[in-house]
This record gives sequence, C-alpha cells and structure tokens, in this order.
Amino acid sequence: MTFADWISQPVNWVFLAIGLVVLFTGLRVVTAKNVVHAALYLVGALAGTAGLFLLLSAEFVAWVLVLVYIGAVIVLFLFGIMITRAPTGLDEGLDSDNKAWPSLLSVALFVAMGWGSIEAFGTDQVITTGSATSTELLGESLLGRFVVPFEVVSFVLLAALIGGITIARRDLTPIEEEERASV
Amino acid sequence: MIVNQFLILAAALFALGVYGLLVRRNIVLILLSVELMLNAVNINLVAFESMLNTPEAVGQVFAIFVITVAAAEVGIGLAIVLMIFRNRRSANVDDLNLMRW
Amino acid sequence: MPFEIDYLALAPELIIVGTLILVLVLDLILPRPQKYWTATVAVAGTALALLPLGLLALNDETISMFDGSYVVDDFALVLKGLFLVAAYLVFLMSHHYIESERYYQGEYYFLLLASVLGSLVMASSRDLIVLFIGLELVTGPLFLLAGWRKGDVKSNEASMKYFILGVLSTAILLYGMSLVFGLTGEVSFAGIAAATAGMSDEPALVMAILFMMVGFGFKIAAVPFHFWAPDTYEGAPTPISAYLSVNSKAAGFVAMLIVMYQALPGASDVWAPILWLLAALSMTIGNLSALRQTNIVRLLAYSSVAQAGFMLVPFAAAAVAGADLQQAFGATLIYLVIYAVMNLGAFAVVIAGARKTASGELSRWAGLARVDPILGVLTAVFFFSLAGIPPLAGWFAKFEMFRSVIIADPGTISLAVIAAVNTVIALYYYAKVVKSVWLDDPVGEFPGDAAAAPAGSLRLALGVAVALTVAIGVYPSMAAFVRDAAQVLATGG
Amino acid sequence: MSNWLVLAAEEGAVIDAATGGFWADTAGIMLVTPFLAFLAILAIGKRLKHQGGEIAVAALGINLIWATVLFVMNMTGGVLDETTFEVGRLGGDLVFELGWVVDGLSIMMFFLVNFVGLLVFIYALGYMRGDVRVPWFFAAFSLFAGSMLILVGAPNLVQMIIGWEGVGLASYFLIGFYWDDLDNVRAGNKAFLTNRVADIGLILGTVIIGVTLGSFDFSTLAEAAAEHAEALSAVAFTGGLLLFLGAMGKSAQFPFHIWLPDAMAGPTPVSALMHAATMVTAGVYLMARVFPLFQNLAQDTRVWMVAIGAITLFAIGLLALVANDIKRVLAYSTVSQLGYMMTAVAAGGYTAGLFHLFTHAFFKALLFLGAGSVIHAVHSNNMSDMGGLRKPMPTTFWTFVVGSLALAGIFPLAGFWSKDEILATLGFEGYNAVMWIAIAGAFVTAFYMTRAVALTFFGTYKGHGEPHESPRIMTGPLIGLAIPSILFGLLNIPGLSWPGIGNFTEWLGVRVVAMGDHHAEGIDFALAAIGLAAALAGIAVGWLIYGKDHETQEQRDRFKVPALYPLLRRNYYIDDAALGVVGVTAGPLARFVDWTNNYIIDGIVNIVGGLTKALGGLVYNGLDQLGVDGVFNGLSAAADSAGSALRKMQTGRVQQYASGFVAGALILVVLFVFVI
Amino acid sequence: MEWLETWGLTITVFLPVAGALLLGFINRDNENALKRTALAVVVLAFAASVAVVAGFEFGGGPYNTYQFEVNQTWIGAINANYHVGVDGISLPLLVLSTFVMTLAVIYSWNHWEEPKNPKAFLILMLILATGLNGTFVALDLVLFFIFFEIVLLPMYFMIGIWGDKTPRDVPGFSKPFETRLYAAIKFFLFTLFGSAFMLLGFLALYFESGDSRFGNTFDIPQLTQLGAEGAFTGDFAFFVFGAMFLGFAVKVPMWPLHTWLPDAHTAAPTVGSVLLAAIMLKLGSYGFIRISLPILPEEAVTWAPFIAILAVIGIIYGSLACLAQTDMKRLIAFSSVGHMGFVMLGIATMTDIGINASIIGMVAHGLITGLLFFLAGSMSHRYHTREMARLGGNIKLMPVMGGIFAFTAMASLGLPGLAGFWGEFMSLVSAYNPLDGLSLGVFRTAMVLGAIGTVLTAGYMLLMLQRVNLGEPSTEWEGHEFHDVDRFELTAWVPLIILIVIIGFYPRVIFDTTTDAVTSLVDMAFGTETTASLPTLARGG
Repeated sequence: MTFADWISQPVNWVFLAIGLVVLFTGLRVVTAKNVVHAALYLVGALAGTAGLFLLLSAEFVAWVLVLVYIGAVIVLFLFGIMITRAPTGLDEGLDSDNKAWPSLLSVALFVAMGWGSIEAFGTDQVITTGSATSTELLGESLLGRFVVPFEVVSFVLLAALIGGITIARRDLTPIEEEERASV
Repeated sequence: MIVNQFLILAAALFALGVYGLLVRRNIVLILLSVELMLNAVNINLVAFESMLNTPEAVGQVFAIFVITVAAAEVGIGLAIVLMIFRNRRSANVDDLNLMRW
Repeated sequence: MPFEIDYLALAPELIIVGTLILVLVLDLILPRPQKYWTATVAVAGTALALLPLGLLALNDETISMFDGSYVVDDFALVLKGLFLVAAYLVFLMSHHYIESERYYQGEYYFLLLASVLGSLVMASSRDLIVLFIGLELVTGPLFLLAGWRKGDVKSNEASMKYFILGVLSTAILLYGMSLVFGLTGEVSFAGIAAATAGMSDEPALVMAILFMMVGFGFKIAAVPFHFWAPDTYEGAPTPISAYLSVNSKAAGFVAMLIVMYQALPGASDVWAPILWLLAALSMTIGNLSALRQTNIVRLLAYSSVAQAGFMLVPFAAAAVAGADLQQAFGATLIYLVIYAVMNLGAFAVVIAGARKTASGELSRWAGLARVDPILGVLTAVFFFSLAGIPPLAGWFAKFEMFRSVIIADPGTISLAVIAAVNTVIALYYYAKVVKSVWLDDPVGEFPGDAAAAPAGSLRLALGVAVALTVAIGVYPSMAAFVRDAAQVLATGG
Repeated sequence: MSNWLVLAAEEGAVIDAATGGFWADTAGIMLVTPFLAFLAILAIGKRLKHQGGEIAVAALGINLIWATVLFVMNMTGGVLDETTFEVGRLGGDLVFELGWVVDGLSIMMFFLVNFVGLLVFIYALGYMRGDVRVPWFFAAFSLFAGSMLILVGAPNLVQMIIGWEGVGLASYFLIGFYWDDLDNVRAGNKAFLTNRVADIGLILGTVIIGVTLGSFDFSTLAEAAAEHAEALSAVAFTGGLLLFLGAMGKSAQFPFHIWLPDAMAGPTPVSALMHAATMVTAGVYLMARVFPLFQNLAQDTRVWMVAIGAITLFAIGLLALVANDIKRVLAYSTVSQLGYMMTAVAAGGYTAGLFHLFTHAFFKALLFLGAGSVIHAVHSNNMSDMGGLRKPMPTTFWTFVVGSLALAGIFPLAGFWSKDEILATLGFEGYNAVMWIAIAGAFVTAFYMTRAVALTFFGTYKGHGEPHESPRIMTGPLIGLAIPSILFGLLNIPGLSWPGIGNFTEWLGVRVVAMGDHHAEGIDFALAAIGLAAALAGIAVGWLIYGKDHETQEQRDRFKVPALYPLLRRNYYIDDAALGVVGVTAGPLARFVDWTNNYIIDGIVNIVGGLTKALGGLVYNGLDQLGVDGVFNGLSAAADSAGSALRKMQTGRVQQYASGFVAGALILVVLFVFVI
Repeated sequence: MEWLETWGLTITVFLPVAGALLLGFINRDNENALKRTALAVVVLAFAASVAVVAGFEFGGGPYNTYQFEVNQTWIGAINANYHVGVDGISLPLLVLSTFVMTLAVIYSWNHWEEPKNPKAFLILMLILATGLNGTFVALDLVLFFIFFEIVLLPMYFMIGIWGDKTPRDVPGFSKPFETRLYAAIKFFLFTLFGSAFMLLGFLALYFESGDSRFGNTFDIPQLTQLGAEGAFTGDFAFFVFGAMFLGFAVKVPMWPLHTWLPDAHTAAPTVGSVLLAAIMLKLGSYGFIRISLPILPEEAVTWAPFIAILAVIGIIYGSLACLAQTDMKRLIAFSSVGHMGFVMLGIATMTDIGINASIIGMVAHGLITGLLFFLAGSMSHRYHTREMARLGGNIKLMPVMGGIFAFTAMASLGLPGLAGFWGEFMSLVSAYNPLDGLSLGVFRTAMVLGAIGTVLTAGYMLLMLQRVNLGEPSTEWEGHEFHDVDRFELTAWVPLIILIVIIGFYPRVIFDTTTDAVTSLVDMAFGTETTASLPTLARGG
C-alpha cells in the first residue's frame, strides 16, 4: 500500500498526531535540562501511549497505564526527586559530556529494530473490531491460565516494597533501639 | 492501520530510552529513561495483540504484567537512590566508581 | 474455565511461601537479640521444601498445569533441587555473617526466600510470561540485597550498578519477547516451537533471540554483559555474591536452556553460533581478566564469568547436524550442578578466610594455611576443583563439556581447543590462590581473630560442599542422574 | 660348539682340536677373579699388609694357572671351546649373551695378560709402597686386568664392548689416579673421551653387523664372512671401517694417539700394563677377532688401515726422538709398534701382527718397568735429570738394554723375529712402499731407544740425591720379563715347527676359520738383513750423537737442539757434518710432526672440546633460557599483559558498562542478522 | 591365590592413599609414629606388588591380555570402568614405582627440608604413590587420565612448599620469583596444558569408537582391539595422536616441551626430584607404549620420524645444555632430557627391540637418576650449595659418598655392564633397522647422532665428577666436619646400586618380563614380528 492510501485513513491522522506527541515528549524526557520537567514530559509520553492503546482498542490496558503510572509512579518519581534534592532548576550538569557514542548507539539500535520489524511484518494490518477487548476476557486469562505469574508478581511487589523500605529507611542508632525496646 | 507504524514508534521510544540511560547522570533520570523503554515494549505487545487477536488476549495480559513489574522496578530503584543519597549526598552515577578492575 | 491444581506438585513453592511469610511475622515479633531465629526458620523451610521434591521424584510422570504453562517434570525437579540446596548452603553461610554485622536479618531472609521462590517458579515455567515473572522475582530482591551493607558505599554502588544494568537487560529481554510473541502469536513454548519451525531465516526472529539472549546473558554474566559482576560481587555481602554467582546464574542458564531447547529448537542454527561466540568470549576474556585480580572475590567473579563460558560451550554443539542434543543439554546441566557445589564452597572459604585475614586481598591471605591448615586444604580442594583437576568434581564437569563438543565439526572442535587453552589459563590463577595460601610467607600477623574457627553453620556448609565435591569427583555417576533429567527436556529438541 | 670344529675341519687348515675339557669349561673363572679381587680389596684392602696388593696378585696368580694350562694344552693339542649364557632376549632372534671363548687367539691373550699382569702387579707391590690410596690402586688395577680379560674372552661383540669400556673406565681411574691434581684428572678425561669418540665406531659397527646378521657372535660373523654372505658384504665396508675406527681409538692409531702421552700421568706400572698387555692391544685384538670380515669381504677398508698403520708407525716413532720424558719416549714407541701390528694385520699378516703383539708385550712391559725403576730412583721422568745410572742400578740397566735391543729388533731377540715377519708379510702382500717405511721405522726405533739408553744410563748423573738400585721385588719382575724378551722370538721361526709343540702360527691357527694368511716357509735372509742393518744403523747414529756426554750446559742441550732451537742446532750441525745429515732430515721432520701433533690434531680436539662447551653455553643460555623457555615465559607474560589491558575496560562507570552492553548487543545483531 | 588375583593391584594402588588418610589422624608432632606408619604402608604396597610379580605368569599370551584384571562399572553414564590389570610392559614399571617410593620414605627419615612438617610431606608422598601406581595399571582411559592428573597436586605442593627458596629473575616478568614458586607453577601449567589436549584425544577416541561393536568405550583393551583392526585412520586419527602426543611429550619430556623439567628438578626437594625423575617421567613414555602405539598404529607410523627427530634433538641438546651447567642438580636434570631422548628414540622405531630398549631404559634411568638425585640432595644437604664451582674434592671429604657418586655417574653415562648401557645401546640397535616403511635415512642419522650423544653424555658426567668429586677440596670447607653417608642413606641407596649392577650384567630380569609382551604388541599393532634379520644366517649346529 502506498503512503497515500495509508494517509487517506483518518485513523492514521490521529495516530500521527499522538505519535508525534509521544516522540516529542519522549525526546524531551531524555534531553530536558530540568529534572522535574523531565518527569512531567514522561507523563506526556505515557498519556500518549495510553491514547495509542485506545486506538488499538485496548482500553483496560490504557486505563491501567494511566492509573499506575500517572497516578502512582510519577508521584513516586517526584517524591524521589524532592528527597534527593536534585536541582529542580535548570542544570547543565545533568548529562554526561560525551553524547556522541550514546546517540550513535541508540540510532543504530533504532535502525536495526525498525528494519527488522519492517522485514518481518511489512504491511500487516491491525484488525480492530471496533469493540474493545472485553475486560472479562482479560480477567479470565489473568486468573486462569496466568494465575501463577499473577500470584508471583504480587511477591515481586511485596519484595520491592519491604526491601525498598528496609534499604531506604534511616538506620536507628543503638541508643534509639534501646528506647524502642524499652517502650 | 498497519502494525509497523506502532512498532517503529516503539523502536524510536526504546532508542530514546537507551540514549537517556547512557547519557543521563542523575539516577532518577536514568529511571525515567528505563520507563520509556518498558513503555515501548508495551506498545509492541498491545499492537501485536490487536494484530493477532489471540483468544486469551495474551498480549495485553503481558503488557499488564510488564506495567506491574515496571512499577516494582521504580520502587526498588528509588529505594536504592535514597540509600545512596543518604551516604553520598548525591544521586550522580559518575560518583560511583570506587570499584574498578 | 477452572483448572485442577496438583498441590503436591506445587508443594515446594508453597512451603517456601509459607516460610517467607513466617519469617516476616517472626521478624516483627522477635526482639533483635532473638532475630537469628529467622535464619533458623529459613534454613528449616528450605530443607523442608526438599522433601516433596523427593516424593515427586519417585513418581516420574510429568505433571502439567495451566495449559501447560507450568510443568513439573524431572528436569524441573532437578533444578528445584539444585536451587534449594544452593539456597540452603547460602543460608548457612549467611547466618553468622549477617548476624555478626548487625544487618537486618528478617528482611534479608525474606528477600532471599522470595528470590528462591522466583527460581523455583522459573524452573517449572513453560511460558514466556511465567518465565519473565520468575526471573524478575529472582532478580528484584537481589538488587536490594546487593546493597544490604547500607553503610558501605561500595555496597551501594554494587546494588546501583547491578540495578541499572539489570533493568536495561530486562527491557531488552522484554523487547525480544514481544517480538517473539508478535511473530508467533504464542507465549507458550510448545506453541512457539511449533510456530517458529521453519522461520530461522527471519531477521526479526534472529533479533528477538539476540535480545532475549542479552537478557539471559546478563543473568549469567556472559561477556559482553558481565561488567556488573566483578563490581557487584565485590561490593555485595559475600553470601549474596555467592548467591549471585550460583543461583541467579543458574536461573539465567535455566531460562536459556528452556527457551532455546523448548521454545526455539527449530532455530538452533541461529542461536548455536551466537552462543559459540559468547562462550568463546566469556571463557577467554573472563580468564584473562582474572589473571590480574588481587582481590579474591573479584577473582571469583571473573572466574564465574569464565565458568559461564564453559557452560555455554555445549550449546554450540546443538547446531551441528546429528549432534546429541541430550548430551549437550545434559553437559550444561551437569556442569551447572557441579559448578554450584564447588563455587559455593569457594565462597564459603572466602567468608571463613576473610574472618581470619579481615581482608579480601589475596596478598593478605598469604600463608593462611600455616595458621589454619584445614582451611588451607579446603581452599585447595575447591579452587583446584574449579580448575578441573581430578579427582575433584570439577574434572567431570569439564570432561562432559569437552565430550559434548568433540564432534566431527570444525566449529565445535575449534571451540574445544579454545576451551582447552582456557582451562590452562584458568589454572594459573586458581593455582595462584592456592599458592598464596600454602606457599607464600605470611605478611605480618593475621589481624582477624586468627584463632576463631568458622561459625558452626559455616562449617556445616563447608562440610557439605567438600563432601559433595570429592564424592562427585571420585564417583561421577552420582551426578549422572542429571542427564536422565535432561533427556526429558532435550527430547523436545 | 660342534659347528666351529666342523667348519674348521672343512677349512682343513686346523689340526683337530680338543674342547679343552675342565679347563676350558672353567676358563670363565679368569674373567671373574679380578672383579672379586676388586671388591675384596675395596672391602678389606686397608687392613692388609700390602694394602690389598696381595689379593690382586693372588687373583692373577690363579688366573695364570688356567692361562698356562690352556696355553700348554693348545700347544700340544689345540683347544677350541665356547661357553655362553643368555642374558637377554630382545625379541626377534637378537640375543645378548655373556661367556667366554677359548681358542688359539684368546688363549694367547689370556696368557699374555695374566703373565705380564702378574709380574707388573708384583712389581707394583714394591713400586707403590708408601704411596697414597694403595688399596684403590690395586682395586682399579684388578678392574683393569679383569675388564681386559672379559674383552679377550668375549664370544660376541656386545661382551667385547663391555670389556672394552671397562678397560677405558679403569684406565680413566688409573690415569687420574693422582686426582688431587686436576691436570691428572683432565688427562684421564682426555683418555676416556678420546676412546669414547672412537667407540662410536665400535658401537655402530656392532649395531650394523649385529642387526644385519641377527647375531652379535664372532662365530656367526666368521661363518658369514667365510660364506661371503651377500647381506653381510653389503655392510662389510661400513661396518669394517667403523670397527676399525674403534680399534684406532684403543690402539692409539694416528690421529687418536693424542691421549697416550697424557696417559703417562698415572703410576708407571699402569703405563706398563696399559702399553704392554691390556688397553692398547685391544684394538689389534679386535681386528684379529673380526679378521675374516676384512679377509673376505671388506678388502676396500684394508688399504685405509694399512695407510693409517704406516703413518702411525713412522710419524709417531719420530716423536720419540724429541721427547725428554722417558715414559713419553716409550709411549711413542708403543704407538709406533702398534702401527706395525695394525699394518701387518691390515695387510693380511694376521699371524705376523699378533706375533709382534705377543713379543712386544714382554719387552715393552720390561722397558716401562725399567723406566719405572729409574724414575723411582731419581724421582723424575726427565732424562735431563738422569745419566750415568748404569753403575748404581745394574739390574735395571741390563734388563733395560735387553728390552731396548729387543725392541730395536736386534738378532736374535724376540723383536727381531716378529718385526722380520711383518716386513716379510708386507713384502709378500705387495705393500712394498709400506715395507720400506717399516724399515725406516726400524731405523728410527733403534735410534730413539739408543738415545734413551744413552741419556739415561751413560754419561754422568745430573739429577739430585743418590740413586739406588730398586728392591728385589721390583728387579725380580724385570728379570722375569727379560727372559721371554730374549727367547720368545724363537717360538715362531719361519718354517720351523718345534717337535711336539709346533709353533706360534699353529697355535693361533686353532680358530673358527683358518686365516689363510701368508706365513713364510723360510727366512727371507735378504729382507732380514736389511731390517737388521736398519736397526744397527739406528743404534750407531744414536750412539754417535748421544753416546759421549758433554758437561757444559749448552753442550748438554745439544740433544734437545733439534727439537727446540732450530738456529742453534743448524749452527751446531755445521761443525759436525755426519750428524748434520740426520739433523736436517730428522729434525725438521720431527718438529713438523710434533707441531702437527700439538697444534693440528690436539688443537682440533681442544677446539672441538671448546666449541662443544661453547655450543653448550649457547644452547643453554641462548636457546633454552631465552628461546624455548622464553616462549613459555613470553606466553604467560603476554597473557598477563592481556589481562591488564582488559582491566582498562572495567572503568567502574556504570554507564560505560551499559554502553558496552548495548554495543555488544548491536554488534551481535549486525553480525548475525546482516553479516551471516 | 584367587584373592590376590582380584585384590592385588587394587591394594598396591590404594593402600598408600588409605595410609595418607590414616596419617591424617596422627598428631603432627608425633614424628616417629608418622614415619613408621608411612614406611609400613609403602613397604606393604611394595610387598603387594612383589606378590603380583610372584603370581604373574611370564611370557603369557598374545598382546592385550592382562593379568590380575579387575573390571567394575565406575561411571556407567559414559561407560567408563574401573579397569586395571598388568602385563609384561607395565609390571616392571609398577614394581619400580613401589620400590623407589619405599626407598624415598626410608631416605626422608632424617632428611626434612625446610619447613619440616613431616606429616604433610608424607601424606603428599603417599597420595603421589597412589597416582603413580594407578597410572601404570589403569586400563581405562578415564581412569588413566585421573591417575595421571592426581600425580600433579602432591608434586606441585612438594615443589612449592619444600622447594628451593632462592629468588630468580624470569624473562618477561618484572619482579623475581622464588625458584620454588616459579618452578611449581611452571610444572603445573606445562603438564596440564598437555593433559588438556590428551583428554581431548581420549574423548575423540571415545566417540570414534561409537559405531564399533563395543559402542562408545574408554576401555584400553577394546580400543587396542579396534586399533589393530584399523578402526582409527585418516586426519581424525592424525589429530588424535597429535593431541595425545602433546600430553605425553610434556611429561616425558620431549624437546622442546622440556623446559619445565630443569626448573622443577632443581627446585624440588630431594625426594621430590627423585620421584619426579625415577617414576613420573615414565608416565609419559609409558603412555606412548600403552595407548598411542597400539590404539593408533597407523598414525604412530606417520608420526614416528617426527618423534625420532625430536628425541635425537633432545639427546644432543640435553647433553650440550648439561655441559653449560654450574648447578649440580640442574645438570642431572638436563641429563634426564638426554636419557629420555634415547627412550623415545627406541619407541619411535616401532620395533620390539626399540620398545624393549625404551622399557629397560626407563627402569635404568629410574634407578640411576633417582640415585643421582639422592646423592645430589645429600651433598647439598651437607655443603648447603649445589654450585659445582664451590664443591670439589668431595671424595676426599666423604669417601663413601664420593665413591657412590662416581659409580652412579658412570652408570648414568651408559657404561656397559651397568643398567644404563642397555637402553642406549638397544635404542641405537633398533634405530638402525626401524619398522619397515619408516625412513631409514631419518632413523640411521638418528642412530649416528645418538651415538655421538653418548660421547657428550660421557663428557659432562666426567666434567661433573671432576668438578664435584676430584681435585683438592676448596678452602672454604676447611674445619668443617662432614659426616659421611648415614645408615638411612645407605639403606636407601645400596639396593639401587645392587639393582643397577644386576640389570647391567643380567638384563634378563627385565627382558624376560617384557620381551614377549613387546613382541606381541608390535606383532599386533604393526603386523611385523621383529626387526629385519637374516634367517639364512641363523646360527648353525
């Protein structure tokens, strides 16, 4: 199919719009000179992604993305930024001076991946049956066939939680422990 | 819509993430870049899913798992950042080169 | 649709789950002086989890659950056994180490148990998602445990490096998996195997395999994905380094084995050459780097890189027409088991030695055997075993490894020669350790409490390790049952 | 050993021989007793009166009984027997055997070795009294005799080698007997090594012949040679030449004679035994043992052998003219006499050569012992310290004169007959040139012996102290040797077979294969006369030059002049024309030979030795330590540096690790996706 | 003796290691108990080996039939068995091993190098004994490999701990090493380098035998059978032989793989050098005879000239190197290179005579060089130096020791009538007429060069005697009181001397055991009965 046929489909305009947003914000995430801005740009990128998911009629995943990331993760990030007192203003020292290698690598990586997928999938269509994937289906497979990972992943979270706390918390001095014990 | 338009977008995001991971000094920003990469993966999965329409929507399930794990990663990462910050008053990776050869 | 669940088959996992919850609870209620109970519980739990394995081993029919995404067969059992025994030894090593250094104990064992759980799950996984989650559960806690010596910046650095590279590898791995999914529309290995049958010339598939290999390569610390290993091993608490070098490496290998032999047997002509290269690189670079190490832990780190290379060697044989896949598969597996035993032993020696020398620097270990001959003997045993000198277990591992690649094929033969040369290089630095322990004159007094014998638990660990090392070495048939287990899986190939 | 007799009978040249019965069967005792003596002396020698000397004497005494009995039996009947034990089978039909063969040849040698040996031993009892390490001396001495006997009794080449090397070893011990002085040790080394070099010939010859024949036995060799076996004839030339090479070493043939003068470092009795009966005769004996090989197959080699022998007998004889050390004079003369024997044997004069060997043994031993007795008296080897000794030492003097005359070949002493026989053979075999050389040699021989006698016993005494006649125990053997030196020539008068006992030729004839060598039917009086004349001329000239004693230093230097101061000498000869002739001929020639000896041959040896050592140094320091070893060190060093290079990669910066990570992945992609 | 049949070898092999365990329980201060136990153990092992000799049927059967055979499953998975047995070829070496080991223990009774610690030393010796004995009786490649390697560790420690402590510079390295450390590591690496390839070769055989009637097998007799039937040929076999060649050649050692030897010998403690020279070097040449030749006959023939050339280079080269030595022990060490050169030359001829030569050469070299190292050790023990320049007149200071030294030197230079002669002479004999089809040119040149080698040998031996034994003692020893040989030394040495003489004059003691086995070996492997000889000239009568 030619670019003309492609662009003639309105849905692709939408895709183009969202895609550009995602790309732009993504670029800013890795280039922004201000930490907080970077975090906020990530919000943009994720939101865009959610949009794409909607295009792909994966609503449930889209909302999960929004909730988990924009709801939790970003907040977590901001906390992290605050606590570590990363310079919230402009900061030239955010990036390492040597950018040539990384850019080269990432471009090469992009080329390789892109080429590979074009080779593989050519112009395969995305079939969207208007109706979104039913949440029920997801639920069944999550609690059915994928119940093991579903359970296990909870341990991942639990471990991350407890371990994170233990690692991140300020250790008590022996004296404080005495008090703690006496109470 | 063809699947490749999503795939290439994802590839671009992934590459950006890699770039960030290699360039950023501040550990928090490195984490952000990692999120970009994982996100790219999600795009792939979902796009594939809607291309293949597997009976159990495996792709989307996979994506959900990835999101969850990503969240956990962030938690772990930030905890480590805090610990380091507590000891070194800095979240800069360049300062972390005590150990070499 | 409801699934019937065989709880006996899941018993080991369930027992571990129970144990780690119990550990959490105990950690909450016990006052600090009594917290060492958590260790005891952890050890007991691990030991207990070994029982159902025995029962399952007796009836050798394969139990498959959840659309075959979770399977308990001999192969899985062997690996679970390996993981549990290794974990058991690590716990024994940790006990005194953690307690004496006043680290958080409850959480420590909790996280370690979680990681063990992950490895158990992974051993049974026949499905990309389960595999991925399993791996994450293995690795996630370790990111934190690597930094467990919170006060020590080296430890922080260790965990940071491990973490950043870890997530990078995870991302790449996932990208690969997503491609596989996209190409096949399957996540179950059986399905993938069926779908990729004639697809080996598909660049996307090659790329996918490569990306997944990057992920696994990170876990097993294969060159060029090994950079984290030395730094992390050095910085992390020694028992964790031991765990990293054995369990998490083993986990990586298991993942690789299952994926390659179960999901992608058809594409062996793709991955065999790649692994050929990785093997050669890992052996050579790992050994050469190890030559110059002065810190014994870093030396072990590089040695584990090299050993990973040796374990990869048999994979390369899989591509050769008419190669005995079971043989190759079994070789890696046997190597894995033996390596686990002797490497844990080596780390145990390091812990015991560090208590005497209060240093990981080889120079300070000089003449250690003078004050503690037994420790000296153990050092000799484990390091020579790693070097592959009969009649210590290591020789049989190397032997099997060579055996799998001596096929009339230039590729494998050349790899065999590379391996042979590397064996000699490796010898040099293993002997160097033994040399400084036995032959060199001590530099001054040993600062550590030179009189202090290793803690009881550590002694037990050493005892088990040395017994296994010698026994397997003298009567390798002990380890041979692993091959039978291997057949189960490799017949797919 | 039936086949021997059968074969001998076929050849028809041999009187039917008895097997020798008890005495032949037990002849092996002779090979053993000296070794028992060796051990016994080492064990208890110290405590005995003569410090073990008596044991040695006893051993040879016992041997002499057997030797004599067999000798007589051989005279009367002829004895032919072989006894062997298998000591090892190599697979194939190659077998190692030890044992002893009793036939004319070996009996003759048995008698010679034991008789001369016994006398020398007895002499040594006196000579060595009060010397250092006497037990060790007699032990080694017994070893010397014992090894020689093993060599003589050898039924095959391997045992021959054993005895051969044993003799070499013993000579090494004895020459280096005064090892406190490293010069003597070096002399011993020189002797041993020179022999060892020649032994390459013997060993390789043995190998070639042995393997070709499938047996090392002399009998097999003789039979094969007699039958002109083509397999043997194929290797005959090489093998023969190699064996001869070995013989040259032991018999000090030119150019291997270099070790002999140095061998004088040992005590005089050693020299006596070494030159008379044991060591040096071994070469000739070997040639005689394998004679059939040369007789029938290896004719081409004989030319060489004759040439070598001729050079030796003349050139080395000249050396004796200029030597000052009396023992050296005798040593050179021995070499020259060996030249005679070798030439004879090579020319086909089997009997002639061996007969000369036989007679020479007696008078040469006599001369050495005489010299020893003189040295014993004046405590110096140099004739410049002697002179006028005939009065204080009559017995020594007369016996020495007898020996000299015998050596010079004066009728009717032993030497005359044997030398005449050689000349006759040479003439008969058509080696006329060589014959004339031999005659010239006879002249030279007489010349230097006269010189020796004159300088030693005539004129005035120039040494220190008051020389005395040696004790009875030393003079006794002198007399004991003088008698055979006079008489034994009669044993083999051409054409004369003594009733009942026959003659030397017949005794020797008792062999596997008759030698068929020429034995003159009668005396060739012309030739005899010429030989005798040459000898007499030699004596005359010698006496003219050295007879009168001159008192003043420069005058006494006169006899040294030809050797040392050419200018002086030429002036000197001007005022004495008669002597001038000899001077200008003999002098330069002698000096030339002397020079070649010292610079060319000896030089070569030294250079070779030096080079070898240098090469050793090169190989070791250059190659081994740097090269071969260096490779190893280089490799490990390389691995080492490679290690340190890799360390650079481990910068400790996580992001560089990460880039390595990604780069690695990418490279793999490029490699396996795009390249492959 | 049914019992002996089954247990004889196993006892000989494993008694020492059991003894080592036993020693482990004895207090290290209780020196006498330690020594007595060790002695008892080695004596028993020796007795066992003698019993084996007693029960041995001489001249029995065709090649590849073994006596006292035991064959038990060991590693079923790879079909590797505990298969041991002796034949005429291995028997003498086995006895040599147990015998020398006994003497070594006796000698070490009152000779402890620094740091003393008899317990450790004895334990190492016993482990070593097991390794050595085992290698000679192993009939399974894997088993052989194991024993072959076991030998390494004790020797490594012996050299490394009790070795020579003087520092020395090593080309390529910045800082000087202590000799012992350098030597130990070097020895270790060289040998393992070789054996790594040897293992590859074994495995290759294992796989190649896959489609044979035995299936994949490590069993030496079976492989020999196959080899004789021509199962292994072509490039494959060529490389296999090469791999095994590396393994064995390092151990022998053959030029240019020999450089570990001088360092190891020089650095090792006396007993260490003795065992190294007397027994360990034989493992390599034995491997050639037992494994390389019969299993890969065709390749053996292909490689033979190459081996012969290296052997001869070794002979000449070793002797030349000896001439340049100033260190007594080092000189003796280099002499081993030459002597083993003769052994290898014999093997290279692929004839019964040659192989016989090599075996008796091994035994003789074991006895003689062992004794030489004993002496060198005892001397440097007394003089505290091995520099020949500082020695001299030794025979004056210590007559008995000097005498024995002279005797041994003479034996070592291959004096006929002493053990050393037969090996050298016979390998020359065999080299004159190698196996049909081998280049006469190469081998006869080798013969000549070898003969020249004997002269050089004599040269340096005499040089050594001159420098060490003869002349006036240097003034620095004035006033020193040197005690001549003590009774332990005598008990250790006299048996060796006697054996050297006996073998010298009556080599049958060896040949009667070996000849039949060797002849049948050559017959089986190369299908020829013997070196060419003239039947027409078989002795008449």
